[in-house]
Parts: sequence; structure tokens; C-alpha cells
Amino acid sequence: MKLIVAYIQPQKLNAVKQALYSKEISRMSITNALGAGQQGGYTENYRGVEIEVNLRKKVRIEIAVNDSFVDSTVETIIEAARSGKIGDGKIFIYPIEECIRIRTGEKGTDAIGG
Amino acid sequence: MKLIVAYIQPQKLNAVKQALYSKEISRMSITNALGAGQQGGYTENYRGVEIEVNLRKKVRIEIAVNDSFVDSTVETIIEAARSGKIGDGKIFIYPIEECIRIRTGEKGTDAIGG
Amino acid sequence: MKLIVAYIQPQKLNAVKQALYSKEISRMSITNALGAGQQGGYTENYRGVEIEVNLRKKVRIEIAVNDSFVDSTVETIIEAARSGKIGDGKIFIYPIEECIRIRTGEKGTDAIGG
Amino acid sequence: MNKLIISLLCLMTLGVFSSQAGTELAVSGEGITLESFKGSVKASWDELETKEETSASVEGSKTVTDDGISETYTGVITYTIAADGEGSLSFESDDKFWTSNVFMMFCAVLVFIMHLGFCCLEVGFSRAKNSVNIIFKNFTIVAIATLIYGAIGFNIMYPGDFSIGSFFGFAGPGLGGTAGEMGMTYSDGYTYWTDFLFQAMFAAATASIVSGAVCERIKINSFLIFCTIFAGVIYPIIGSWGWGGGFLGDWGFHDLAGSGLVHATGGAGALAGAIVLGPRIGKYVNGKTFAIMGHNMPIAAIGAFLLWFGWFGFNGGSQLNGDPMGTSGIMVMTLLASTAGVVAAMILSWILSGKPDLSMVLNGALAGLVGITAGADVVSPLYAVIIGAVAGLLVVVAVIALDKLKIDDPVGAVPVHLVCGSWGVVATGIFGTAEGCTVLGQIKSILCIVVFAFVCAFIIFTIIKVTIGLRVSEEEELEGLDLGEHGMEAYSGFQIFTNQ
Amino acid sequence: MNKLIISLLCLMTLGVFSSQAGTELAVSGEGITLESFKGSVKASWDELETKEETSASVEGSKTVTDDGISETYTGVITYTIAADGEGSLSFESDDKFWTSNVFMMFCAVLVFIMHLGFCCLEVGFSRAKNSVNIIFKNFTIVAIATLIYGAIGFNIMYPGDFSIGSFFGFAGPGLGGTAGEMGMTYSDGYTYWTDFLFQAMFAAATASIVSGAVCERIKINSFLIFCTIFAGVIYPIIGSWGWGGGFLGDWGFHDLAGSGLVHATGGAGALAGAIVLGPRIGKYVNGKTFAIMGHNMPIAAIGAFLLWFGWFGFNGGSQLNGDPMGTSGIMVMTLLASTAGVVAAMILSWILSGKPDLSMVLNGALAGLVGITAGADVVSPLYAVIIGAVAGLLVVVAVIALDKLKIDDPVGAVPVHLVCGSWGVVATGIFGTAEGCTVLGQIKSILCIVVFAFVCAFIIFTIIKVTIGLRVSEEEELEGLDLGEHGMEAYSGFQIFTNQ
Amino acid sequence: MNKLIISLLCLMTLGVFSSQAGTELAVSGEGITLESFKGSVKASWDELETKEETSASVEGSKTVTDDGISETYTGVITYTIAADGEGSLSFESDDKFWTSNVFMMFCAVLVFIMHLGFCCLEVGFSRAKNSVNIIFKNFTIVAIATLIYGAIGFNIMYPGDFSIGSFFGFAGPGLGGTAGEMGMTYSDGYTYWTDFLFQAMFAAATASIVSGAVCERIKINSFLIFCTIFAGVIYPIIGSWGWGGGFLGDWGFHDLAGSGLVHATGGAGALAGAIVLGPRIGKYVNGKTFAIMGHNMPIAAIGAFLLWFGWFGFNGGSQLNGDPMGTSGIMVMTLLASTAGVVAAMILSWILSGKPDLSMVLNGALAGLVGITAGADVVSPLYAVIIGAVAGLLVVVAVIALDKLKIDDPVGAVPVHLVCGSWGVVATGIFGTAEGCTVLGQIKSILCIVVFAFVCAFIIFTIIKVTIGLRVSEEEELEGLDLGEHGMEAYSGFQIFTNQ
Ligand SMILES: Nc1ncnc2c1ncn2[C@@H]1O[C@H](COP(=O)(O)OP(=O)(O)O)[C@@H](O)[C@H]1O
Ligand SMILES: Nc1ncnc2c1ncn2[C@@H]1O[C@H](COP(=O)(O)OP(=O)(O)O)[C@@H](O)[C@H]1O
Ligand SMILES: Nc1ncnc2c1ncn2[C@@H]1O[C@H](COP(=O)(O)OP(=O)(O)O)[C@@H](O)[C@H]1O
Repeated sequence: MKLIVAYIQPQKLNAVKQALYSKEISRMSITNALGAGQQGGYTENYRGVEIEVNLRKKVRIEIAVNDSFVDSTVETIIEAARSGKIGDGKIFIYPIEECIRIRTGEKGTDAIGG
Repeated sequence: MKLIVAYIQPQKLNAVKQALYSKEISRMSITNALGAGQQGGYTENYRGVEIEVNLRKKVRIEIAVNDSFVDSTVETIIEAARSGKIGDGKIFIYPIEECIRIRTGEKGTDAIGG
Repeated sequence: MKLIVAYIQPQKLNAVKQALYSKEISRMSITNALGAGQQGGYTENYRGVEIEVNLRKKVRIEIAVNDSFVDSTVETIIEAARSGKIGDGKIFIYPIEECIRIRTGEKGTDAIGG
Repeated sequence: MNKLIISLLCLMTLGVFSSQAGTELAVSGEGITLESFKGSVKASWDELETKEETSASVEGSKTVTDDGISETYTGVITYTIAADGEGSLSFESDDKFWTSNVFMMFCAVLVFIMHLGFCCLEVGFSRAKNSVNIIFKNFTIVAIATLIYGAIGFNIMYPGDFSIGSFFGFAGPGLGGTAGEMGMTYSDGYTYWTDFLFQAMFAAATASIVSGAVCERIKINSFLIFCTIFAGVIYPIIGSWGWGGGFLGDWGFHDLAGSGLVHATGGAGALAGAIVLGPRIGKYVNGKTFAIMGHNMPIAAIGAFLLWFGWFGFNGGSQLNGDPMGTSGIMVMTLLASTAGVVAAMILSWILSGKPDLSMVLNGALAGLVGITAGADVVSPLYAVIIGAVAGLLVVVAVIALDKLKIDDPVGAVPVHLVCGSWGVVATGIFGTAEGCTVLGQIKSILCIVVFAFVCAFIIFTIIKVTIGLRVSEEEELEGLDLGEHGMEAYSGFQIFTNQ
Repeated sequence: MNKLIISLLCLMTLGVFSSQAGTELAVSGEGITLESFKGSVKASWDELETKEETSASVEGSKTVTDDGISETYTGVITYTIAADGEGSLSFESDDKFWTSNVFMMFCAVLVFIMHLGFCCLEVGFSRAKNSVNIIFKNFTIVAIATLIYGAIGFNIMYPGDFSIGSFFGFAGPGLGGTAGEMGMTYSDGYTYWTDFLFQAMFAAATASIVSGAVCERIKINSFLIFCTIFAGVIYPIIGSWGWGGGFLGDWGFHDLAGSGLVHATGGAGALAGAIVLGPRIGKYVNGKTFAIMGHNMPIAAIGAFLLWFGWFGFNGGSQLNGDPMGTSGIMVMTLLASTAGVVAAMILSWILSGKPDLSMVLNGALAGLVGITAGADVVSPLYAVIIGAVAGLLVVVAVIALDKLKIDDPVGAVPVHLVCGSWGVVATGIFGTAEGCTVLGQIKSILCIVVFAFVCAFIIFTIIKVTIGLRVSEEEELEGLDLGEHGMEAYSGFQIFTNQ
Repeated sequence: MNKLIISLLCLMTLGVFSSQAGTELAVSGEGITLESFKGSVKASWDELETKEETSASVEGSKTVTDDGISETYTGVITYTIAADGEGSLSFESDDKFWTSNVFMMFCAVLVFIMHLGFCCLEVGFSRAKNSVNIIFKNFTIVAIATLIYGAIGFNIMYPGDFSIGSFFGFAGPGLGGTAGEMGMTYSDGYTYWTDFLFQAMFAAATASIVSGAVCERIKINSFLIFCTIFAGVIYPIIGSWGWGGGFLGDWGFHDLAGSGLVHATGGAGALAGAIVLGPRIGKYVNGKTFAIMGHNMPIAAIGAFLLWFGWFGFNGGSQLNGDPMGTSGIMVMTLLASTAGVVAAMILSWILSGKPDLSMVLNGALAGLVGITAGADVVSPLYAVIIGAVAGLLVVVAVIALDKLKIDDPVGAVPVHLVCGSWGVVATGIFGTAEGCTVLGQIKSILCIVVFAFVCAFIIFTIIKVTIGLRVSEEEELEGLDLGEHGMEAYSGFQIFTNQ
């Protein structure tokens, strides 16, 4: 079992979600994040003072999958989230030791997926 | 050392917190998340247009514990968060390599707990 | 590759960011969190009723780095985030299995850093 | 020497829908002389039974021509027949009537914006997940209350003649009346339409008060049904006792703008609702009281400020004309009482909880306002300050007491409107200079009002509860009424904790 | 016997910038007798060509001394020369004028706050990432529209004489006029300045209406250019047809406060803008309609309530004096129609989508208000309710229809203002009692207004599009106009999802 | 032939708390004849020392009976004794007084809502973590300022006689006065109560201005103490110099509604506060200026719009009667100046920072309003536009300059109120037509005002600082004053970054 964490552009969330659904990957958790990466920041302006903003709004998607799904999930995300411009985001993969469904108490591979 | 990440129903947060406290697990971090799982979505309606919302509000609890605490923590969460209905949530367990307390510089097992 | 997750006091974010930049660690993701730790809570008051608030506002910084950067990153964070008071925060280190840059498809060590 | 030519003009041609009959004076048209006018008025008088010392009025104009300059004045001509059968005529210019009517209309418009005040206060003092529902309630209340009050309430409140004792009367459904009786002759300072405008806003306010106490758990359709009955029947009945010529007058009841008739009535309905519904999930757990914090204090502040703002119209307009000393005195007493309420609530909450509580201070202003509403026209500045300060203390104590009783009232409708409204009525008996108004009479009156309003509201809520149901499901309450009742969110895109 | 002394005082000394010439009556100064006044007026009259049955007015005062008590009245003295060459004088006290003018000024101030209403409604109904931009637009519109309307628009709208048929006229740039012609003699109920104040607020409202339909994608500079032209030229031209003495009057056109001249005009401009701009990214994808939810319903509710609030001034003031029956009748009809709009929209949206939609209910109130704006002075309560209810239904249907046509109008400016504005004009023909006003005349009139406004707006938008560009880049639209156009965030510190 | 019967009625029976003595005219009661009235007035006159060309007024009514029609007019009867000892009577109807008083009351109510404007602007322009504190401050200011101003301020500002030069006077504590001297005879257009209502709102505004500059770091109790003194003593002293008959009048000082007396005074207090407190943590670090962004622009926009809205009452009411040309001219000049301020600030900020800055535009409107406040009654439209535009430029420049000086003023109270207020006073000397008003006199006056206000405020703030402390702890400032001072959050449930 792996945890796939993807940071993507906020406006790509819908596309990524749709793409994942179409691959029947329908479990995920999403949080809001601010990110600093290669993309660099921008300048805001407030009452005559410049503000360097180097944290950009990103969406963080967490998907726990069984090992066999890792590649297809990653590919799907990349396909949907990629625009070719700097700032497209990054994907991290972590090991999961255990997964438990609260309602049933199921564990491991059964709990992660369907 | 393990990281326990639990996604639960927002309204269960208080109960889970109390239960953990009563087991003297008093360290945790909480974030807001949107989740898609088995629970499925619901339909909103705005100005005559239906909106399929498949991301439901969830609370994400992160608890780093020493290995001996893993089971009791998981059990406690399950007990408090379970209602028996779809959407009760899920728990993931990850390995932690190191933990450092910023104030004192303590590391590992000491830093995690008391 | 390691994932460094630091929980710090919100007001230290700017200092930590600056310190990391000055060490040329310029990639990170930030989320808002509520944390319970040693610091304890405080009491709010609303319409004559006391409220025990034991979740304090924290900032969660996620930094994925190549192994060689782990120590310097951790040190930099500690230096900038430390005030010596309870509540300064904590750092966790997790293993990363893979990292992929969405735009280029680069993987591993290349993807994480520059 | 002046030459007087009296020409009577029917000034109102608004083709209003009228469901009421009315006796129209037979005198109209141009070129009618003084004598012919007197004659015709007298003739129609003679048909009536009582002829002693009574009078008839008609709108008309008077033209003075002197030294080659002609001047025309519009106003009301009144023909009065004295006991000895002699008739006399008097003319009153309508200049002040115009001013008074403008004043009353703006006061009504100020009262209108109080509904945004109620709305914002309730939104701000409750949780984000119920905001859409609260806005929906407060917005539609204005519409529903106005329509039902127009259809029946207005004519229950001002029945003309009572049919059951001096307790209930009904002048028939609908709005409108005989042209010629809706303008200057309708009252001293406002037209029929202005009257309805002002009164409809009060009816809606009464329903809005209830809204605050039942929020975050009541079903939207059940609430709307309650409001329709409360604003359309219960409030008008109570109102008729005091303002429509009913039995409270026999006790010398004085209630300028409705500390009792509006606020205590609404507050009693709020109490009934809060009791029948029960507390919100999580408010009282294992005998302990938990605070459920409001989610948006700036919106709550907008609400409190707008209520304060509108109250100048609420009290000021209730003098029913624009008389300078009267209205300006009322406005100042209103201001003084509200400010005293703020300061008193601030000090007491500071003492009790160690820190000054914003929500108590906002309530303190409203408490002072509710308190002075009955007697703003009959008290001195010193007493206005005392009444407001006591109200400010009362509201803090009552909020805490209500929690002790495990009655859950999210915005404090009961402490503000019921408690301080009752206090305002009694205080008018204590401090006021209104003729015939006694402490005892005021206490008897407020008891009648509160008991009747509470019992009626309790019965209506209970009937709704056992029939179509009053409260949303536990699941819906936890998820929020916005999704459950309206399928919509108030703050789409904002990341909000909904764990309470 | 009274002794009359007429002393004429030039009451206005305000050293106004005036770009217009004017004939000033030669009569002024103190101590002038009746005869000398008559004489001088007659003399200046004799110079004029038309002498038959015409009159001249001047502000003055009249003093009566009787039995040792002297009284002075201020007002207007009018000298009228009848067909037979005989002159006569009349005096009218300015007491009612003061009242009417005060009424009109407050109505103008109420209309002013409608701009905050427009602003809040638009902010609430759109996404957080565009809020700064929307506020910026709505705030500067008031400024720009006022200035351009003062510079040219006012004198296009009220040209005095038309230069092209009864279609276009221009009385020259700038504000101000001859002292002595701007006060009581300027009109029956308001001064020149009050007139401008009230009218400028209307011009700004017309531009604000467009704002709602084009938001979340229009470039700020392009929008400001459009507004300048629309409020400064297009609206005044259309306004002159109806209120400035233009050709719509020949068809018996009746539009009290501008269902057609203001709202349909603005709504037509909104439609043109929405079409030329195209829909927001993500609104219509692969033939499917997606909802883009507003981000702040409490702010939207504040907007809707404030528009409702201000509308009492919008319609009430449009009678142009403070006559009690007229103004109070207008206010009540306005209230009744809006409440009916709320209830109708609530019921229909409840039926259509299973749950009552807040945004539809807010729009329903506005629909009822727009609908009654043309005929509030000439309908009965029953008809006001019908007009409002139909408008409430129309707005729900039109919102859905517009989505079917793939025209993206974030706040519903077209359904509310164009559709219900047109309905209001036609309804006045159907239900109203205005003299000479026919259904056919109203239909012809509204067609002229809508077609002209739409075509002009379409042309202006298109020219802007092909020259400096109308729409922000896709990237900027996705990131939000707040950062792109203003480099600023509306909710700094809040965690907000911007994924839509 | 008319028959005049003069019956004098004591119209005011409001049993007010009065701490002041007063000479009541001995004439009252019904059925008093002209001769007896003359006689009694003359008698009481004879007791007084100065008999030359002086007069006494009393409220009364006059009844005319003619040709069988009786008419009664209420108003003021004035008995004037000329130099030759001959007495004459005049009667003035109170019709216009009613209108003026209604106008003034509504203006006061409009000024009231400016406090919500100040509150929202300050909340919006500061950080979420301090919102409760800011609302608390702005809400209680209204209460505290009203009460202290009623207790002592009003009688310092209008002392009747000065006790120290024409610099300071005090007419004793408390509100109220002799019945019969508080109504129509009190002034030309408003009662005693209306006067207090209007003036109290001004006093509160002065304190609110200071609030904006010291927010996000001042201790709540310290601030409330400052406000009490500032609104209760300092402002009234300064006010008495200009409006209470003090020495500024000798220099021909003209300040219609308080560009100097209110705004520059408040602005000077704000400057003193900002200096004594020092900047917020993080505002100036290592010589560099950092922006601390406001957290809620829609709320800030509501604030700016409401201030603009209320300003029509602020300036309009300051003419102190409802005279049509005067008031409507003031309203239009107010509108023109504010719109010019918006446009000027927009253009300059666009040039300076490449993008149009919303916060500057909101400030621009306020700048224009503050600028025109002194001279709205004495300038032409062209000059109003110039005054407003210059103010709009000044505010942008001053905001930047203040940052250069490392003076931290979160909402721009100093640029808007001090800078533009001073400009407004001087501009009235340059462009205005007020009699006797010179540029030099205006400059001297504004210097006196600003220096005195600044020095007093500086001393008070410093004394508070060294005694009970002025500023919250660093820790509390970082965590937010909402938790520290009030133990409460403004946006419970919202996820908010508090890292700044
Ligand atoms: N090393 C990292 N650690 C944590 N988060 C990262 C890291 N690299 C990238 N991110 C996250 O991914 C987002 C996308 O970054 P992007 O600018 O596309 O990456 P890159 O610079 O690698 O091209 C960043 O805004 C940040 O939130
Ligand atoms: N595979 C997964 N990856 C990431 N998050 C998940 C996954 N499965 C569940 N979650 C999170 O847990 C929450 C609860 O899901 P739930 O519907 O109870 O799970 P299940 O479908 O397994 O019963 C989801 O809303 C989501 O936030
Ligand atoms: N064991 C843990 N699991 C999850 N989060 C933790 C844990 N310990 C600390 N944190 C996070 O770090 C923050 C800082 O905690 P702090 O009170 O400084 O830690 P400690 O109690 O170890 O000194 C906490 O508010 C919480 O968000």
C-alpha cells in the first residue's frame, strides 16, 4: 500500500478528479496548501507597499492505493494536471504500513479500496 | 514511531478528542480536508443548476506515537468515531523515521510523547 | 529522499521561510493546522460560557528533500522557529519512496530539488 | 376683507382594491359654497343617530384672494356640530401633515432595514453551516409577514369595533378603503398607506424575533407556517388590545412603540419555540453547558448596528407624527438608553468573565433599546439612562440564567426581547409621566401579553411538531441546515471547520 | 384689512460654476410694491413673442401686518397673463416645497446606498478570487457615472429642446444655472441640485446593473470605459425619450421610476456584455451547464436587503414631490410587489429543484421591485401583488432559460432587470390607470428602449474588444482578477479553495 | 376683518432631568390677549438690564376666525422692543421648523450609521485576529462618547459664556433645560434634543477616527479611557472655539461640518496615538516597510460605502435647517468632491503601483468627503471637484509618506482625516465665498486646532502609557487581541492563517 500525495494547480482539481474517477479511483482526500516551488512568486500591492508573495495556492491530493494501482494513478494525475508550464506540481509516494476502515474494522488491502 | 492519520466525520472530532485524552493521548494535529470515499456525494443546487458534490467535509487527525501506543490509539479512534454508517472514515498508519522537539532538541521516542 | 514535516507557531512562518531560503531550500508546502501538544490550551468565553480550547493554531510545513539535506533543513527550521517557550513545535521525518515532477516527468532526486 | 371660496376636491384617485365598505361624505366637486357645504354635511349628519358634539372632516382647499393676489391652501375642513345643534367649520392646513407623513415613511423604511439587522445578528451568532437557512428565513419573513398582515392582520389589529369583548375584532380581509378617507382625514400625521407600511414592518419584526431563538434546528417549512400564523393572527390580536382600542387601555397601559406589544410578544414566542424544539445538539451535554460560538462577528456587528440605526425609526415613528419636541425627545431617550445598555452590559460581563464579551455588548445595546421602547416619550434623560442600564444588566443575567434552565436561545432573543421588553413596560409605569399609567396596570398588561403570546406560540409549535414535524433530523443538524434544507453553502470555497 | 408688502429677495447666492445662459427676471431687490412688480414683469413679458395665457414666477416673500402682528411668508409669486391681456398674481408658500425637497434628498440618499447593494450582491454571488475587482468596479462606477453625468449626461437627458427630432438634444456641458431659477421656481418639489443628485444616482445605477453580468472576466479599464459612455451618453439619450420630453410621450408612455428607462436599459446593456464577453471558463463545458457558486451568501443578503431598502427611495422619490397619498401609496405598492416576488420565486424554485433556493429568493425580491417600478403610482394593491408575483416567476424561468442559451450572467442581471423591467413596463399598460397609457404604447416604447440600449452596448463592447481588449487572459481568469487586475486579495489570511 | 386671539400654550411637558437654571417667560396659559401678552413680556423685560433693541420669543398659537371658519396656526411669537422703547410683535409659523427638524433628525441618524462605517472599514483593513477587538472598540465608542458628551461635553462645546477668554467655558453638567426654551425658540430649525442628537454623533465620530490609527495593538481599557477624555473634553473645547462662539470666529473661520473641528481634530489624535504606540510588530523591519494586508475587503467596502452614505447627513445636516437650495447644494458638492476623490486616487495609485489599488480608492472617497466638509456650502461645483481631486491625490501621497516616517496607521486615519481635513479648511479659504473667511484666517485656525488636539492627545496617551500601559504584550499582539483582550474569535470555524 502506498500513499500518493500530489500537489497540483487549484484549477486542475476538477480535471484530475474526473480523470481519476474514469479510472475508477474514487477515494481521495483533498486539502488546501500554499506552496513554494520553482514557479516563483508574484508581487502584490497594498496601500503603496509592495508585497512579495512566494507562496502560491496549491491543492494537495492524498490517495492511498494498493501497490498495483500506483503507476496508473500517478499517470492519470500527470496526464490531467499537466499544462507544461512551471508550477504544474509534484507527486510524492510514501509507504503505508496499515490501513483500517473505521466502520467495519477491515484492514489492509481491503480497507484501502472498494 | 508511527504516524496515525485518521479521516473522520467532522462532527466526531470532539468525541475522538475526548476519548484520546481519556487514554492520555494528548498530542495531535488536526487539519480540514475534503474527502471522496465510499460515502458518495450529494447534490447541491444553485440558481437552477444541479451541482454534484462528491467531496465531503472530513477532519484529518495526525497523531505521531511510539510503537507501543499504536494499537490503543487506533482502537480509541475507532470506538469514538464509529457510527456504523458509511462515511465513518479511515485510518492510515505510516512509519516515522525521526521526531524532534524544536524547543529542546530532544529526539525520537522522547520527543514524540511526554 | 525524506519528507520533513514541521509544526511551528504561525508567527514564526516568515522567519522559517526566510531562513530556509537563505539556505537555498526554496521548495515547501504549507498548510494550516490545529494542534494539541504540551502547550496546553486556553479559555475562551462566549455569552457567559467558558470554552476550553485545547487546539491551538499551528502551521504545518512539508519539505521533501534529498537525504543529504535533511540535517541542514532540520537545523535551519529549529534555529528559526525556536523561542524557548513551550509550544515551539515539532519536526517529523518520513521516508519518501518516489517523487515525480508533473511537468517534466522527472523522478527521484532530480524531481525533489532544483 | 378676505373672500373665502371653498372648493372641495377629491384628491385621491388611486384606484385601490378595496374590500371594505365606507361612508363617503357626499360633499365633493368644485365651486361648492360654504353654506352648501355646511348644509350637505348637516344633512348627512342628520341621518346618523348621534348628533351631539360630533364632527366630519373632508379634504379640501381654501383660496384667499386679497389685493389682487390669490393664494390657495390645501388641507382638511372639519364641520363640527355642537350640543346646541349649531355647526361650525374649521380649516387645518396640510403642511405639517406632509412633513409628518414624510417622517413616518422614512421611519418605516428605517424599520425595514432592521430586518437586515435581525438577519445579520442571527447569521453572525450562529454557525457557518446554517447561514443560508438563516438568511432564507429572515428574508422570507419580511415577505410572508407583510402579505399575511396585509390580508388579515392589519384589520385584526385595528378592527374598529371589537366583536369579542375588547379582546378580538376583525374588520374584514384586504387592504384599501374609500378614497377620501385614506389621506389627511385618516389621521393627524400619516395616510392609510403610511400606516400600513409602518405597521407591516412591526408585524415582520415580531416574527423575526422568534427566528433567532429557534435557529440552527428548525425545519424551514414549519418555521414559515408558524410565522404566518404568528404575524398574521397572534401578534395582531395582542396589538389590538393595546393600540387597536382594546382592554389594556382600561388599565392605563402605555407602550409607545411596543416594548410589550412587539418585543415581549416576539420574545414569548421565542421562548415557546426554544422550549418545544429543545436545545441544539452539543449545547448541553451531561448537564454541562457548552458554548456554540457564532461564526462571523463582523456580520453580527453589522446586524447590531443596523438594528440600532433602524430603532430610531421604530421609536421615533411611533409618535405617529413629526412634532419636533416629541420626536426629537424620543430619539435622544432612545440613544441614551441604548448607550447605557452597552456600558452596563460591558461592565457586568467584564466582571463576570474577566474579559469584556463582545456578544454581550451587542446584546446590551439591543437590551437598552427594547427597554426604552415603551416609555421613550414619557421619561427624562436620567430615567432613560437608568432604564437602559438596568436592561443592560438584565440581559447579561438572563443569558446566563437561560443556560442554567437548559433553554437554548442562540442569539439571546428571550433575554433581549422578552426580559427587557417586560422590564420596559414596567419601567414606564415606574418612571414615566404618562397619564393614567400605573405600575400595577403595566404589570397586569405585560402579564396578559406574555402569557397569551407564550401559550399561543406553544400550542402552534406543538401542533406543528406532532403533525409535520418541527425539527430537522440529527444528521441534517450535524451537517448543517444549509445543505439539508437548501442544498447550498453560504461560503463556497472557504475552508471551514464544521466539527461543532 | 391686510396690508401686503412684497419684497423680492434673491435667495440663492451660491457662486456656482455655470456654463449655461438664462433669462433672469428683472425683478428683485427689497421694497418693491405690488404694482411695480406687476409692471416690470409685464414689461419683460411684452418683449417676448407669445403673450397668451403664460406666466412667470419668482421667489419672494410676503409680509402681512395685522393688528400689530407682522407675519412673513416665503414662497413663489407667479404673474399670469390671461388671453385677454389681463395679468393676475398668485402666491404659493414654500412650506410644502421644503418638505418635498427634504423627501427627495433622502430618497436620493437611499438610492445612493443601492450601490452598496449592487456591490454586495455581486460580490456574494461570485467567487472569492474576484471580490476586490468587483468592489473596485462598483465603487468607481458611482464616481465615474456621477462625474460624466454631471458633465454631459444630465443635459442630454433634460435637453430642454431636442435637436434631432424628439430623439436627441443637448443643453451644453456642465452643471449650474442662473441663480433664481434653481430653487422653488425650478419645479414643484425640488431644487435644481436635488434634481441632479437624484438623477445622478439613477445614471450610476444603470451602469451598476451591467456590472453584474460581465463580472469575473472583464478587464477593469475596458469596463470603466464602457461605463463612462453608457452612463454619460446612452442612458441619458434613452432617458430623454421618456423623462426629458421625447417621443415616448407621444405613445402615452408611463414609467414612474424606470422599469424601462433604467432597468431594462441596464439589463439590455448587461445582455450585450454577457454575449460579447462569452461565458466564464468552466460555466458551460461540453454542452453541460455547471454552477459556479457564489462565495458569500451573508454579503449577498446584505446586498439584496440594501437594494430593497434603497428602492423605497428609488420609487418613492420618483413622484418628484412629497405628496402624502401619492408617495405612501407608491411605497406600499413597492413593498407588496417585492414581497409577492419573494413568495413566487420561493414557491417556483422549491417546485423546480426540490429545495428552496436562496439566490432565487433574493432575485425574486429584486424582480418584484423592478416589475413595480414603472407603475407603482397607478396600480392597486391587488395588481401590485400580481405584478410582483409574475416578476418573481419570470426571474426563475429566465435564469434557467439564459443558461440554456449559454449566456453567462453571474448575478442574474438580465433576468432581473431586462426581463422584469420589460414586464413592468407592459404591466403598467395592462393594470395601470395612467391616462393615455396603453398596452400597445408600452410595448412599442419598451422595444425602442431595449433595442437601442442593446445595439449601442453591443457596438461599444465590440469596439473595445477589437481595440484594447475586453476580457482578461485565461490564466488571469483562473487565478482570479483580484491578483491579475489589482495585485491584491479580498480575504488575506483566509484559507480558500480556488479550484473552480 | 380678522379677529386675532393669541393663546399661549406651554407645549413641552417632557419631565426632563435638568441641571440648569433658566428664565422662563412668565406668559403661558390659554385665553391670554395680545395686550396682556405684550404687557407681561414688557414687564419681565423691564427687569432686565439691557432694553435696547432686544426681543423675547415664546411658542404659542394664533387663531384666525373669518367668515365662520376658524384656523389655528402654531409657531413662535416674538416681542421686539426697539431702541425707542416701542414694542412690536411678530408671528412665525412652525411649518418649516417641523420640516427642518425632521431633516436634522434624519441627518443625525445618517451620521449614526457612519459608526458602522468606521467599524467595518477598520475591521476590513486589519487582520482577522483583531476583529472582535475592533468591533468592540467601535461599538462602545458610540456609547461612551454619547454619555460623556451628554454629561459634560455638550455644555463645554456650547458654554453660552466663556470663562477663560474665548477659549474655554462650561455651562454645568447634564442635559435638559427649561421647558419652553428647548423647542421652536431654541433655534431656527431644530429642537434642543435634535441638537444634542446631532452633536453627540459628531463627538463619537471624532473618537472613532482615532480608533483606526491605534488598532491591532492598543489595550482595550486604555483606549476606552482615552476616548472618554477625548470625546468628552478635548473635542468639545476645540469645537467651542469654532461652533460655540469662540475665538476662531474672530478670524472669520468657516468650517461647515468640521473638516477641521471634527476630522483634523480626530486625525491629530490619531497621529499622536500612532506615534506614542509605535508601529505593529512586523510593519517596519530593518528599515524596510512591509504591508500588513487587511483581511476582508467586502467588509471594508461596506464601511466605505456607509461612511459615504452617512456623510450626506453629516454635511447636509450641518446647515442646521432644511432650506432647499442650501441643503441640496451641500449634498451635490459633497457628492462631486467625493467622486473626484475616488477618480484622483484611482489614477495616482494606478500610476504609482501599476495597478489600481482598491484600498486607495476607498480612502480617496473619504478624502474627498473630508476635504469638502468645511466648504460644501460656499463653493461651486467646479471648486468642489477640485477640492475633492486634490484630497484624493493628497491621501495617496500621505499614506506613502507616513510609511516613510515609520508611523503605522492601519486604516489611513491620518492621511484621510488630518491631511485632507486640514486641506479642506484651507481650501475653503481659497475657493469659498464665505464672508470674512480668508486663507490666512483658515490657516491660523487649522494650526490652532491641530496643534492643540495633537498635544492634548499626545499627553493623554503618554500618561496612560506610563501608568496603566497602552500597548498589549508582544505575545498577545502576535496571537491577536481577540483572544488576548476578549477571549473570543471573530471567525470561529474558519480556517485562517495567522502567520503575519
Ligand atoms: N520539495 C518539496 N517539498 C514540499 N513541497 C514541494 C516540493 N517541491 C514542490 N512542492 C510543492 O509542489 C508545488 C508545485 O511546485 P512546482 O513549482 O511545480 O515544482 P517544481 O519547482 O519542482 O517544478 C509547490 O508549490 C509545492 O507546494
Ligand atoms: N484510499 C484513500 N485515499 C485517501 N483518502 C481516503 C481513502 N479512502 C478514504 N479516504 C478518506 O477517508 C474518508 C472517509 O471515507 P469513507 O467513505 O468512510 O471510506 P470508505 O469508502 O473506505 O468507507 C474519505 O472521505 C476520504 O477523505
Ligand atoms: N505526537 C504528535 N502527533 C501529532 N502532532 C503533534 C505531536 N506532538 C506535537 N504535535 C504538533 O506539534 C505542535 C507543537 O506542539 P508542542 O506543544 O510544541 O509540542 P510538545 O508538546 O512536544 O512540546 C502541536 O500543537 C501539534 O500540532
